[in-house]
Order: sequence, then C-alpha cells, then structure tokens
Amino acid sequence: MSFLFNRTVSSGRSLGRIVFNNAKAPLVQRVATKTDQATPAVETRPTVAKLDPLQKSQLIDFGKYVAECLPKYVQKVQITAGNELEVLIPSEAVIPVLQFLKDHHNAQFANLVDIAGMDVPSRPNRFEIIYNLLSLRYNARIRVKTYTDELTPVDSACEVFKAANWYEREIWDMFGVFFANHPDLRRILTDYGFEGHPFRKDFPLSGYVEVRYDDEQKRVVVEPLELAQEFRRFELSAPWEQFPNFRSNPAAEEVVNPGEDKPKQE
Amino acid sequence: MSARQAIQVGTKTVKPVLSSSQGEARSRVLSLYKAWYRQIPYLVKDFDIPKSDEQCRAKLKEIFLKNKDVTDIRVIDILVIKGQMELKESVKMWKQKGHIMAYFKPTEEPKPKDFLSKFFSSNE
Amino acid sequence: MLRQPLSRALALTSPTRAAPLAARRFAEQVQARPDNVEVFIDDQPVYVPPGTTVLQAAAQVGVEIPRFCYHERLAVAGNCRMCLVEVEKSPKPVAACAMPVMKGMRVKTNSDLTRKAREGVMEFLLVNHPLDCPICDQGGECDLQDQSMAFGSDKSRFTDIHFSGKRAVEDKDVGPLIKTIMTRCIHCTRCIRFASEVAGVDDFGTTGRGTDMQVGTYVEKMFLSELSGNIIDLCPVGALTSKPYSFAARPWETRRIDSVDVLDPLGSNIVVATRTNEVLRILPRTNEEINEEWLADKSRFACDGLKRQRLVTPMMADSRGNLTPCEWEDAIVAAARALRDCPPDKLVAVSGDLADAESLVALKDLLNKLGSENTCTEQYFPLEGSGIDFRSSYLLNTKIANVEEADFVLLIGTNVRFEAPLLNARIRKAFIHKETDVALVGPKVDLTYDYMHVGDSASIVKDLATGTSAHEVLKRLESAKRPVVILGADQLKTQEGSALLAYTQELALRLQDKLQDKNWKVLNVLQRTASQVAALDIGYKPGVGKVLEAGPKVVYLLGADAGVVTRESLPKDAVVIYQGHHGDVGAQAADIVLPGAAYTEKRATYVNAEGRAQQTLVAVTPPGKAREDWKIIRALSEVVGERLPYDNLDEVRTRMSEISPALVSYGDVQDNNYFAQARALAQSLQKPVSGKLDVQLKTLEDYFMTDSISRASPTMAKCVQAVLKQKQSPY
Amino acid sequence: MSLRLGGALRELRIHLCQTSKQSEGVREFIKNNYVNIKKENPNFPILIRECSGVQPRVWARYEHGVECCQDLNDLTPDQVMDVLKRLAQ
Amino acid sequence: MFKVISHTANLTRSQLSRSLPAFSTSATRLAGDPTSRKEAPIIDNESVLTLPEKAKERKALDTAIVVPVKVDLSPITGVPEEHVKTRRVRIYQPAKNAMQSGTNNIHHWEMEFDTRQRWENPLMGWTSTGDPLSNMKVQFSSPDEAIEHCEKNGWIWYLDIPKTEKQFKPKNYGVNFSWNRRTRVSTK
Repeated sequence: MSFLFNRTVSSGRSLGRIVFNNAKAPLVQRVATKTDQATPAVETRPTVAKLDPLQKSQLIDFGKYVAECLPKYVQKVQITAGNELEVLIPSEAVIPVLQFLKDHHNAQFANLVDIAGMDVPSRPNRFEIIYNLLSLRYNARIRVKTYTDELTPVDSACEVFKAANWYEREIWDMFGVFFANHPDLRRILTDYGFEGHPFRKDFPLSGYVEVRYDDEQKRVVVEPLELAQEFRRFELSAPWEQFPNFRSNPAAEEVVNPGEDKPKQE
Repeated sequence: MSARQAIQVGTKTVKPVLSSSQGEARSRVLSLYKAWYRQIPYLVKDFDIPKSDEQCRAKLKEIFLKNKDVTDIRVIDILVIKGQMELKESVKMWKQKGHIMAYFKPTEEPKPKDFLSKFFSSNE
Repeated sequence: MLRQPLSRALALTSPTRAAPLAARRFAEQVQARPDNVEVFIDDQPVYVPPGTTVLQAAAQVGVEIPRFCYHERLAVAGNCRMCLVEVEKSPKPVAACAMPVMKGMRVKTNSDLTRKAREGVMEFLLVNHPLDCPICDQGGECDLQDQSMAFGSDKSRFTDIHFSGKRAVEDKDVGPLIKTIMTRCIHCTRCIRFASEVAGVDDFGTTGRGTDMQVGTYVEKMFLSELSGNIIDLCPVGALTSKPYSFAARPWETRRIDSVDVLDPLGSNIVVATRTNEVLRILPRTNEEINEEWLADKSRFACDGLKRQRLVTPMMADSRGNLTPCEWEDAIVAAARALRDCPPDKLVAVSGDLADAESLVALKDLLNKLGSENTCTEQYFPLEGSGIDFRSSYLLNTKIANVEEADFVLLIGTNVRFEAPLLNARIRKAFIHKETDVALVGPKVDLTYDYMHVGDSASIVKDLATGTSAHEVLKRLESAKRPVVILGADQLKTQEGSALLAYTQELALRLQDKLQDKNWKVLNVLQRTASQVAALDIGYKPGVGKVLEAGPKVVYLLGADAGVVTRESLPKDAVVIYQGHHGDVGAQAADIVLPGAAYTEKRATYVNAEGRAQQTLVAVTPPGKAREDWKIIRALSEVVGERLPYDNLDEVRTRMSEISPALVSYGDVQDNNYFAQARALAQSLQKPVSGKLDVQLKTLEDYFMTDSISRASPTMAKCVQAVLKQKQSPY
Repeated sequence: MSLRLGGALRELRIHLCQTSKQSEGVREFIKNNYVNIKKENPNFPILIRECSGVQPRVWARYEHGVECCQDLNDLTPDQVMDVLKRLAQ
Repeated sequence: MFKVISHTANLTRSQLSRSLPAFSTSATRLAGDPTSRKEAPIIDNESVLTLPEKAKERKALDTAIVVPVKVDLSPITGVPEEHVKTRRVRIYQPAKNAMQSGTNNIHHWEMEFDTRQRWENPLMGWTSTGDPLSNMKVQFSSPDEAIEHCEKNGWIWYLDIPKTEKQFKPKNYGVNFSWNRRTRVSTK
C-alpha cells in the first residue's frame, strides 16, 4: 500500500475529513461545482466583512491539495480571518513552494504582491518571512510563511519572482535576514554606514545614533544619541481582559498539519 | 571521551551562509581586508577626506581587529557581507564624505576610562 | 486584543487559554489529593478542595471572573454582584465569589446569561456613578472603567436629562493621606472590611439603605491606622484616592520600577512610579513572604521626603564653621587628607539606618585597610557571649510568613505595630484566622488585637526563662506547639541588654527543645532599621559608646542620622565626615559633607529583619552632584592611597559574597542555626535584671517620622499634626 | 585544643552550607569547638555565615585589610582546627 | 514501509533539487511516492548554464556545517559596544498593579535594561537622557526564552523571580456569621 494512500485513508477515518481523492478533477475547479458537502449555516452575525462559506471551502480544499502535492515542504496549512489561506513552510522550501504556486496550472499565483517580515524574539526562529501571492487567473490570494533566525539564510525568491528583489533587500535591511543567491543584496532604506536592523523588536525607537550638521566639520556627523527630552514610555496594558468575547475565536483555523498526521501511521 | 561528547552536545548542524569551513571564512576575511586596503588611496583621494592613507589603514585594522574574537563561521560571513556592502557603497561613491568620516568619530569626546575621572565627571 | 503583545496573542490561538503559571502548578498539586471535587469551568475540568468558591476554581484555569467587592485577602462580602455566572441547572445566575463548588458543577463564565447578568449589574452600578473619569485620579487604573469596557452595555438607558436622579454624597475627611470622593463609591465595602479585619481599626461602616447608603466613619474622624494607605489600593473606583498624589500623573505615563522599601526593617517590596526623573508615588508589590500586598503608610507616603532637604553638592566647613558648597575633587581630597592623617585607632566609622550593604562593605574595607577596626552601627546589640557570630542571634528566625502559623506569640519590649507594621498585620491575621494568642512584656500599647499583658518589668523575662514565673503565660508557652518569641532590639541598648538577650535566648531555646517540629524556630530579634542586619552580617560592631569614649579624631558618618553621634560627644578638634542623602542630624554635625544617593536612586542591597537580602533598583538619578554611595568610598580610597579593588557593582558584589554569601543570594532567606552554642555562651550573662521595658514608638504620632527621609517629608509632618488634632477631638 | 586568636589576626569569617556534605566537618567543628574557642577569645569576632549551596571556607582578615582564604571542603573537625591554627599564627 | 519513505524524505529534504519531480500535476499516483521513483536525472537549463564558480558556491550552500550552539551575535546586531558591555538586563515578571484586581496583563516575562542617568535640560527644563534603551522592553512567555535572547545578544542578565505563590485557602462566606470565632466582625 502506498504511503500516500495509507495516509489519506487514515486521516479520513480518524479525523472525519473528506477523503481526498486525487483522481478527481483538480480542486479549484472542482469545488466550484461540488454539491456533496453540506453548505455551512449562513452567517448572521453583524460583521464588517461578510464571509463567503463557498469561498472558504474552496480555500480549504486548495490548501489540502497543496499539502498533498508538497508533503515534504508544507508543514501546516491554515485559514486566518475567515478567508485567508496560509501555507506554512520551512525556510529551505521557499523556492519549490513558490515555484509550484506560480507555475501550477490550477494555481497560477503569478503575482508576488509583497514580502513582509515579522520579528517574535521569544521564538528560537525569531523571524517570519511572509510572501503574499495573488493569482489573477483565479482571483485568489495566498500567503506563504516561512521562518528563520538571525544567521540562517533563506533562499532568495528572485529566481521565481523578479519582484522579490527589492522586497528582500528591504527585509535584509530592516530585519537582517540574509537571502542566499540574491543578485544584489544591499541596503535599501537605511543610511550608508547605518548599523543595526530597525524592525527588530529589540531595536530602540530612537536608534542608537543621531546625525547633525556640524559647522566646524562642514559636514553631517554621526554621534551617539542624546535625547533633549526623553521619550515617554506608556504602559497601556489593562489588567482585565478587554475582549473576552474573542477568547473562543482563535485567529487561525488549521486545515492540514502533516506533521501531526504522520505519527498516527505507526 | 567526555570532552568530545561535551563538544558534540554543544554543537548543531546548520546551513552555511557563505563559507563551509573556518579556513574559507578566514580567506574571505583576508580578501575583504585586502580589497579595502587597496581601495584606501582612492577613497582618500576621491572623498577628499582630511586623513592620510596611514591613518585610514590604522582605522581599517582597528575595525577588523575589533571582531578578532569572533569564531562562529556564520557570524564571520555576515560580517564579511556587511563589509563588502560598505566597500561597494564607498567605492561606487554612493556614500558621501560624512559617511566615510563617520568611521573616525571626529566630534565624539572620548569618555573617561578610569574610575576616578568617571566618578568626578558623572554618576554613570 | 490590540494591546496584547504578539507572543501572547499567538499563545491565544489555542482555544483553551493558558492558565497563569502559578495557578497551573497549583492545579496539578491539588489534583493529587483524593477528596477534591471535579467541577467544570467553561467545560474545562478542574479539581479543587471542597468548599472552594466558584471564583477561586475559575481562577485556577485562568478564567478571571470580574469582581468589585471580592478580594482574596478580605472576607467574602458578596454584595457587588459583578461576579454572577451561570451554573447549569440553576434557575438564576449565582454569585461566584460566595458560592462553594459542588461536585460536577458546570459553570459557564461566558454564556449569554452570564454576559447579560454582568451587563445588568454594570448598568445598575453606573446609574449612580459619576462619569468624571477625565478628572478622576483612578482613571486608567480603575476596575470599574476597565470592566465597563469589557462587560458593560454599549448604550445608555439613563434618560434623566435633568440630572435629578444621580446620587450625590458628601465627601468625608479621613485624614491627610486619603482623599474621598464619596459620590464615586459603589459600596463594595472593601475599605470597611480592610479596616476591621487587617488594620484592626474598626472605624468604617455603612449608614442608610438603598440610595441613601453611605460608606463613612459615622462621625467625622481621621482613619487612625498605620496601614491606611492600603484602602486606596483596595478601592476599585476613585472614591478613595491618594491625597499627596492627587492630580499628579496618569498611571499609564509613569515608569514603574520594582524596588524594596527601607523605611522599616521588613524590606517590603514596592513599585516606584516615576516620571521625568521624579518619584511620584510608591505602591506595594506582592511578595507573599514579606508584605503580601500591603504597605505601611510611612513606606508609601514618605517618598515626597526624597525631594526635600537633599544634599545635592559636596560641602566643606569654611573658617567660620559654615558648610559651603564645593567641588567633588576638593571634598574628596579634604576627606582623604583627614583619613590619612588620623591615627588608626582614632578613626571611627558609624553607619546609619539607611545604609546599603555595598557601601557598608566598602567603608569597612577602607577602614580596615587604614588599620582601624572601629566600624560601628548606631543601633546597639550586645557583643558579650556569642555576640554577632551567629546570624541566628540577631534575626527574625521564624520568618515573617511563618508567624501566621504560630499558635502563641510572646512579644518582649516591642511595639510591633509601629516598629514593623506588616509583621503586626501578620500577627493580627494569625490572631483572627488561626486563633493565635498573643502576650506582651513591655509597656501597654494598642496592638489592634487583644493580648495578655504580662507586665513591663524585665524580671518577668527572667522568670519566664527560668521557669519560675507563676503567670499563666508560661503555661501557655510551654504547651504551645509553635510558639514565637519576638524581642525588640531597642531593649538591648541598656546596661541590662545582654542579660535580657541571654534570658530571651534561654526561654526560646527551652521552648524550642521541647517542640515536635524540629524546624520551627522560636527566637526572634526584631531589629529597628533596614541597615542593621546587613551591617551585623558584615561585621560592624553594634553601638558607638566605646569608640566615642576613646575620643576619636575622625568620624565617618555613613548616613548616621539617629543622633547618637553629636558634636558634643566628640573632642573639639575631631573631623566629622558625613556621607548621606539628607541634610539631617548627621550633616549638621559634619565638617565635610559627601552627598550620596537615596534608596530609590541606586541599585543596592538591603537585608531585612529576617535576613533576606533584596536589592533596590535605580528609579531616578541622584539629584545634583550626588553619587552612589559605594562609589564615593571607592573614590575616596583611591585618593587616600588605599585603593579598594572593585570598580563596578559586580565586583563589589563579588566582594560581598566573600564577606557573607547570604548577602548576594537575593530574595532568599537562609536557615540559621547554632542556637545551642549561643545559649551556652549566654549562660554566664544571666545576671539579675530589674529595669522596666519601654518602647520608643508608643502611639501613631510617633510612627510617622523616624528617619531622615520621613523627617523631611511634608506629608508625614501633616500626618503627625492630624493625629495630634484627632486626639483633641471627643471621638 | 586551645586556640588563641588575636595578634595580627583581626577577624575570622567561616562560610558554610547548612546541609551539604562538604560542609559537614565544619558544622561539626562549630557544634563542638566553637563555644570553647569563643570562651578563650571572648572579644574576637568569629563570624559564622551560613548560606545554602556555598563551599565551606574560612576567611582570615589580618592587619590593614589583608585577607587570606582557606578551603574547608570535606575536612574533618580536627583538620578545620588545624587550618584555623595555621591562620592564627 | 513508512519508515523507509520518511528516511528517504529526510535525505532529500536537505538537498532540494530544482527539477521538482514531486510536483507532478498528473492525476495518477500509481508509482507511490514520487521521490522514491527511479527515473533519469533531469538536468535543467539553469544548472548547465551557470558559471562554474557560481555553481560551486551553490553547491557549498547545499552542504551543512557544524557550529557551536552558543552563538554571540553582538558583532552583527548593530548594538554599540557600550550598550552590550556595560548594561545589565533584568528579566522579570511584571508586578501586579496594586490599584486593580485583575491579573490579565502579568502572565509573561519581560526584559528591561538598567536605568541610566537622566538630567535636566538647561534650555527647557526637560528631562534628558543619553540612553536609547530606556524604553526598550521585550516580552517573552518564559524566562528561558528571555535568557536565550540575552545570551545570543551578549547582554549580561539577571533573573528576578517574584515571590507570589501562596498557599491556597478556600474562601468561605459562612465565616462572617460564625458565632464563636474571631473572624466575626461587628461592622456593616
């Protein structure tokens, strides 16, 4: 029995998920016509953006499909904010995953909208690199997230998306994440000679140095910071939970977590 | 035996940034140093900075020696990458005179080092 | 959600919220016991001992039920109704704070019914609560404000546009510390319960019913308690606010620095709130082993003394004897010259009551290097017998928290209420909740609880120690399972001090030997000041009597402001160097003044009466040219030519660990032993005693101004005035 | 077993742990010998400072702040006495 | 069987081939795991056309190196030496605000730098400082994370553990009315 088949069957059995059958027509098209799934109850809560259950189920199915196609690379697929699909991958998998999403006939995420960085100092891999992709063909968006630390290089996405060039320079500049094989990795926003990476959580708002024009030297000089008025520090956290109603609404719902599925095989 | 184990416990396998060995990292550092060293006369001339070649070389040496104790290959690589970036910015004249002079910190007064003068000057 | 840090927002993604660490650990611990009952809080199972309230059970799984009247250190009142929750199969919502859990109870803390109940309660509370948050001092740290944001309704049904219906209540005057705006009161009765249970001053109460209900003192009266400031913290709204801090700052704009209080010997944990390099207020910080979450009034309100009477620049006496400001260089050189030219046996250092361990170590090292052994403290402690060789002979060995476990407390010559208010609060807690009995040898004082007064003559202690006393107390002590004997250090400064200590040791040891619990320590000596324990740990000789008789040439006062060293007690030509932060008694006697830092301005170590080393942190910069204390001594040593081998705080702390490792084990109390050895040496000192025991701090007005900081504080001065005025009044 | 303390020696500080095995000899020493030593040298400070987890040590301070430190790890009470005697000379 | 596959998957995970045989879009899945299928190596244009030195560089990147776990990042973080060497980081759990009863904002750990000198600005009387890190606070969910972070950055840290654990005592409404205990109080 093949591994993949075994996997799908058991996941279908144990978790009550729909058994994904690869023999069917590819997903994005398939779900548009599917009727085998009970339609979820219509959203009645007054929310700003109405969620479309059909769209969500399509995204879920597509997420599953991505996870099935790239079992080595996809660590987790989740839906956030009701209708945003996220694919979580390790940093080695950036190129293949992006390549797949760009070139796969049923995905065609040919447009790299932007790349964002995020710093969570409490994690061992403190940086998250977030690729936002857009498929004009299917009017769909997807988010690919990967992680790294200060020293581990991430493969540059430039060879897949030319647009990645400046975005990656930005992240290198602001977070200090090194992108391997980037054609022209240099600073883009900070001043020449600037040290440090300002978007890191442990970089002070004021920076460490200040610049001024020096009359004697007849040029701009860089000096250690001295604040004539110290920045104020606000402690805004409240000791009472401010949004208890959101407690039960998790930010992300998990669609597929191959890492959790695997041990069940044994 | 136990010492070797201790070393093994204290290590991990990671992806390299550029160099795969200590020797390779060393050669990168040396070639970066040489590249800067060779560029110094041109930088002094092009930027018209009020420093001699010798002063610049001393400063170059100082800046490199500041990190002489770094052993992690990846940290060395990142330092080399940043050094190369700076070199390129300098050589291509993207920088201005002030940026080059910032290495010398001409306006900073040296802080007192010994206890008594620190005590008399401020309560840091 | 928006204000939550990212790390926590991410942690929230799992449906079950992470319970607080402590609570979680506790939950595991109680789960082990078989008689626990299982209840379900929002479908999460939790095992709690029977009798636990729903609110406590919910807290264990990290669900905080909103509340106003409930406070975990006070009795349950159950009158605010904010903690209503839905319990399955119960027809009505129940008050979680008073409802004991039942087996298999299913509590829903976030159901529609619960939310509706809270919204209703909130609406009722707000009907009579003024909407003056913008001018209210509680704004920003108000439980009502926060909870109305979370649980209140988003629209108002209050249609009384003529404002004839809002309740208005006359403000009360309860003294110079607490400002009352009684219209804001929501009748949670926390202040009433605190006053009668913890403070033991049963002055507060309610009058009237319904809309006419008022919290007050019945007749206009000052709240005569040394713990009065805590009702400001307890008040969940802005009805009781701090008078000295009124309209000073908003809570969110202050920087909060965790620190340690030094104005009494307990070393209560505090939070210093500062803004623009200025201490604005001091709040208690929870430390279950010391102050729980209370703070004594002196520690809380004396902080305005940190801004007045400060020494901001070095000074030297000019030809006419007037102190004139000078530069550090001049003052240090002059002081160094005096030290160098002085014969070692005529060189004396006296440490005061606010000195930190770092500067004590540096000063002793400097004097030792100069060949002098004359380092002493203002407070006396007998050196006969084992003296200060064992830490156990001068510490509060039972530990503050364990006093609660005691079943009989004997106080000898101490008015704990004013010498260590929070220790007294602990004794009172034991008195109320554990039925502990207390006896006192010494002058009759008001300790806020009933005690047996045995008399005030020192011979009673002797009789108790030798077992010859006919008083009932002896029998009670001998039958007690966990007795505690607390001796006030003030009694030891008389001629009979050593004998009194010897008898107390004898008594305590005799009791301790008979105990079943071998770890229980009976002997306690309550020191009066924050610096004394550290000074004795370091090896300072207590008391200045002997060295002053020898006619010293140079006297180095390290914050010695208690007035034991005066110009009159010294030879005419003696040079007095004063190092400290306030222009008080010591500075007046000085020829050279070296300005130091107060406890909010340095990172320094203080050891409290139970021997617990704790450190203060830098909250603000010392004013003017003032410097950290150990640095002054270090600089001086270099100029004298006997350079001390430490240049930064870490090196000083290493040196401290060479002197006594306990000085740098921060936060912990070390067990101290060798009572038997001390007792063996004390046997020869048991001479007949005849004197009377007397205490310095008898009534509340004595309490407020005892050290250089509180003497400089205008708030403390007002308190003394107000207490004296209150004494005149017929109530 | 007599020990005269004084002369150039100004202060003895003994550090020990209340429970550890290494400090056991020192604990015994204090239990048995301290009273006698103190009786012979009533005014000499022998500061016994307990702290859990420390190595047992003795610090001797002589004139002019000169200090000398001796390790008392795993010593028997007699050996501790010998160390003190050596320090006292 | 699964073990064998996961083993091969692990082997290939570190050496990502650009030919992407795994991403077949065909609907069949007869051959099982595509990575274990034997097929002729696919040589893509890119690898043929790259310069030799470039190719070598890329190959070097595919290997792994062994480095010590403890790494000091202070040379590359851009924090001035002064703020690495002379500062002390305090790792602590924020204290509960005594003025309020809630505890929702204190179940985490923070790191903070020591307070440095402030002075009064002679021109305007403002409070000035030379400390860029006076407002820096980083939050962590456990002290270990904070320690790890400080170690990585070369900061000297110390840990302050609050003593807030206390014995659990069930509260009881009934004791207010007990007739012979001292918990009974007269007021109200």
